[in-house]
Amino acid sequence: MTVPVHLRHDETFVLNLGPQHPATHGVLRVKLTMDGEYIVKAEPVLGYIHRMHEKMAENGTFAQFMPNTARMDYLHALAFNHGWALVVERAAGIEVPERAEYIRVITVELNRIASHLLWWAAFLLDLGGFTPLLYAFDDREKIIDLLERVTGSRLTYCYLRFGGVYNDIDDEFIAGTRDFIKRLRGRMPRLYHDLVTHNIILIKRIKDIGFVTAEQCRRYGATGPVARGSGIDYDIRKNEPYSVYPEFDFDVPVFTEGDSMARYMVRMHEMEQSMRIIEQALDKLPGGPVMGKAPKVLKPEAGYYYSAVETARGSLGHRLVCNGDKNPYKLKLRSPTFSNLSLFGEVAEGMLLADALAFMGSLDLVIPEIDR
Amino acid sequence: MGLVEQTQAALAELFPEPALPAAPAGEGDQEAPPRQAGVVVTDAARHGSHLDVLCRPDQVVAVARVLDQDGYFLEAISGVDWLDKGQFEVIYDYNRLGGEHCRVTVRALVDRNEPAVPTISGVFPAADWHERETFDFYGIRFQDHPNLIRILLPEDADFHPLRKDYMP
Amino acid sequence: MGEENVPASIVQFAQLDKLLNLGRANSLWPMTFGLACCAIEMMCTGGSRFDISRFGAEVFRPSPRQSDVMIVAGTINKKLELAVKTLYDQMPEPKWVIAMGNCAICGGPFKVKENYNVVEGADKLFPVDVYIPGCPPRPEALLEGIMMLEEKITGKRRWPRVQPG
Amino acid sequence: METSIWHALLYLVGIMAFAGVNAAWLGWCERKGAARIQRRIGPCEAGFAGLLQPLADGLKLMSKQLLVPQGVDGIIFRVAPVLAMIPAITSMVVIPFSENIGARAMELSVLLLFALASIGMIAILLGGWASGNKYAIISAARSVSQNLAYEIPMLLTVITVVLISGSMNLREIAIDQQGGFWHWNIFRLENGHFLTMWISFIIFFICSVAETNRAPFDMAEAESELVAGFMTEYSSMGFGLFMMGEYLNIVVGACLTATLFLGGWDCPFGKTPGVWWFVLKIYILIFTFIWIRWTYPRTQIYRLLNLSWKILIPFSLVNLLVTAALIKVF
Repeated sequence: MTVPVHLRHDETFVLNLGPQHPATHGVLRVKLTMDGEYIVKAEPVLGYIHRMHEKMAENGTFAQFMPNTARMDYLHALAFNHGWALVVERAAGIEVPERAEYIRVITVELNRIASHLLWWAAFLLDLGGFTPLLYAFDDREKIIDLLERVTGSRLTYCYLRFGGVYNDIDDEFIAGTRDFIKRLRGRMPRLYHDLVTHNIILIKRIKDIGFVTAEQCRRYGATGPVARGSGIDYDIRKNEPYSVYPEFDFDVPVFTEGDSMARYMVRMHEMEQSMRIIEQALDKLPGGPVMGKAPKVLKPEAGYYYSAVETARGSLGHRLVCNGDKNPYKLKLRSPTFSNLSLFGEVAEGMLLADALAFMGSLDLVIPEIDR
Repeated sequence: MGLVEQTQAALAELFPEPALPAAPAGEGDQEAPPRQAGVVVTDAARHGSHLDVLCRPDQVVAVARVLDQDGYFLEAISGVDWLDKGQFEVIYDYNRLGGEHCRVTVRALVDRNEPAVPTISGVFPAADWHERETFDFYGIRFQDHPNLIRILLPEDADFHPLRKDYMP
Repeated sequence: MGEENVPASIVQFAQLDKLLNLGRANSLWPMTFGLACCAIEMMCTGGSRFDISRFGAEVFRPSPRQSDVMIVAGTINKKLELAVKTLYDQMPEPKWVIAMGNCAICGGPFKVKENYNVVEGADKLFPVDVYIPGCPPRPEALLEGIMMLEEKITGKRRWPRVQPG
Repeated sequence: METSIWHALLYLVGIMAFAGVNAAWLGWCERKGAARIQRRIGPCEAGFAGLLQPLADGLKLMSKQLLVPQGVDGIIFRVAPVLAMIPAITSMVVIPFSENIGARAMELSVLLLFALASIGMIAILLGGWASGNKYAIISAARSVSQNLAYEIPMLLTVITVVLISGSMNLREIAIDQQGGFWHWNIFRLENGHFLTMWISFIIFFICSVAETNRAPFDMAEAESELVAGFMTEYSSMGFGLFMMGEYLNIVVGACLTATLFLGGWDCPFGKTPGVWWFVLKIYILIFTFIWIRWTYPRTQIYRLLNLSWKILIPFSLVNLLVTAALIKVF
């Protein structure tokens, strides 16, 4: 509900929501032209954590770029691994065994829940509530332990290989995942919904704040929970199925209001859907090898390749151009938050500073993914 | 697939002369005779995109407007530096937001010495930042772009990092 | 006896200095300065499982004026270099720097021959007291880093050092 | 109560000790309370169960460099933290701790308390404005509008208490409530006051939370929006004084609520009144402050002001009229 107010455009001052600011969760600078506490013009300035991923892709071989993918969006690193593995497997024509595909889906969905938990914690930290962070981290640590057993690292996973996965999952991982899901399902209604979602202060804080229309999403290219919060039923796992997602039945939560509350509810329901996918994947887990045969040095055929993967923040695209030798000729990473943030300037006009920060929190930004 | 044919038809009238039936798409452009501007259906399972449109730089805005009417959204703009051919290439990726899936890749080749491509940020505001980034990395000037300055590199940087001949 | 080298300050508050150092060691207030992946591990350290507040370091002050330790958690690149230097200068005097993660130590995974934008190491900008290797380092490593900083301030180690292997 | 020099000196030292100990160890209670709410161990390394933690914080804050940044209004910048501290301590003069423990029982002590509270508000305004930092100015403007908006309902509810006990002197108010909790102002059984008094208690408690800038109304020092609010430019002891001022305001708010509504030093069963009952009530109220802070997110500034102007003030006016009518009737 942007307060309808006549903004005096002459007496404004420029406030730097500077590179170092508790609410930007990283180094995003937003140049705000303010009139009192109302924002007249907001212009994000990027590039404070630009780490040359695309230049490194061109100078390293295909396999050497896998660790880089995890350092772009470290909250959903496995989806980035998955996107990179997918585009290279398409280009080089490598087969992935059935079991490896299932393990990929299980670990990616677990990582998605961990990413949504951390978004939920950071979003409520922006709104002033400090305690939910600790409870969300409590659950997230359980997922990190599970994934650490299998992948070896806590945050920046480098678990996928072209043609399969690094190592197999054992029964203890499966048992651990099952009772994690039971535990989170038990806590979700009581702790996450009753204590926080139905809290009147939170509802007042994010309801009717930051309206994003479907047309705006289309013109700015916003995808993921931001688009699904504005009524666009677009989830790459359903619209452009890849890996073994067609074998699971899960539905895509879509809300039509388009305000921060809608985006909040989309992500909360997505956690539930991810748990459904994991359970079905664990039930139908086939046997067999986890690593297909892939040539040591990959020389994919020259041409233009594109793969899109659904990360927690939206559609991650890899535009790969190969010219036949062992390292990629050109790799463009279409990062979802880059487009989601581009509509911040238009939506945040006329909002209060506190509401604009609540809106930015609901966009779920990871800055190194924007700056690449 | 109704949508792919329908989009192909929509784009076809932009290119009066029939597109050269190139050999199965995807293999290197160098061997095949340089393709005429036109629309070619590509195998989506392997290349990810259904339609591959090669067009001259000045047709880029017209293609964008056609796709905008059909309800596509701009997914990404990437630049490619073909050093040996002395050309830059700008790749526009369009995709459907919801509903039936169809991805269109529009490619435009530009001379390397004075690269200039008309901007499509009028049609798709998403292109604003993507074009600034392509300018930042390759130095491709996008004509009458509202605010063509660097986006990721420090403002006073004087080099274009992703050019093949650049080494710090 | 030979001549005695007079310590720099004329009056030496030996005991008072020890007490002040003990006070400073026990209440290191870090500045929220998370840049990239290491920031998430820093938040995990603040969480319930690895609880940094046991050492009195849980007050993450947003403003540089009120913080003692600057934990550089992430990559510093050329566009941010000036901001990081200003933040360091804004901190009041007894201040320390913990370089958390390989990026802050030496540029880490981005120290490649075609590196045009990453500052290779925080110690190129200001003196660093404790280096914590890892990409990202585990929360226990950050706690060990804080204990190492406390040992540097007070000279005594709080818990027995864990012998590797 | 004859006011000999020894009496004054004794109470001066007593109040300073009470204020100092409370300001420091309230920080410890807050961190331990927050830790318990968040299922973790609070500071437990410094001394037994972290009890020396406030000492460590105090020593560190005192020994840090006091930065006065350039382009700052020098005098006001230095005066503001002290000004935030003075009203909190001086308002402890009139608080009746027990039958015979009470520094000075003045006639208009309630009025004095509210005059001092507004000085605290001015201190925050001066601190925010003088530090020349854009965030501090926004936070100072917010805190003034907030404190102003919440002082009016607070005063109106205090008038209902003064109407009942007939005097503005805190000691008389406390004495009037002696003898068991049915005599306390909150459940006043005589002439039907119990109908409205619990409303004024709730309004008074909300206003005291808002007056001390505590969540969910911590607009001034909104950590995630305004960096550190009006305290952004203050380094060591400047920031220390502001923090101690805030904690002492909480203690004064708790003492005021206990005296006005919960019957000062009176024992709930009317038998053994004494200062320990008063201290127990204070710390129960302080724990509620801490409890509220770590459970609720922050509201928006316009909702906060709407709450006061459109809801609390009309309610307290109606409450005042009903109490006056009840007194007239019985």
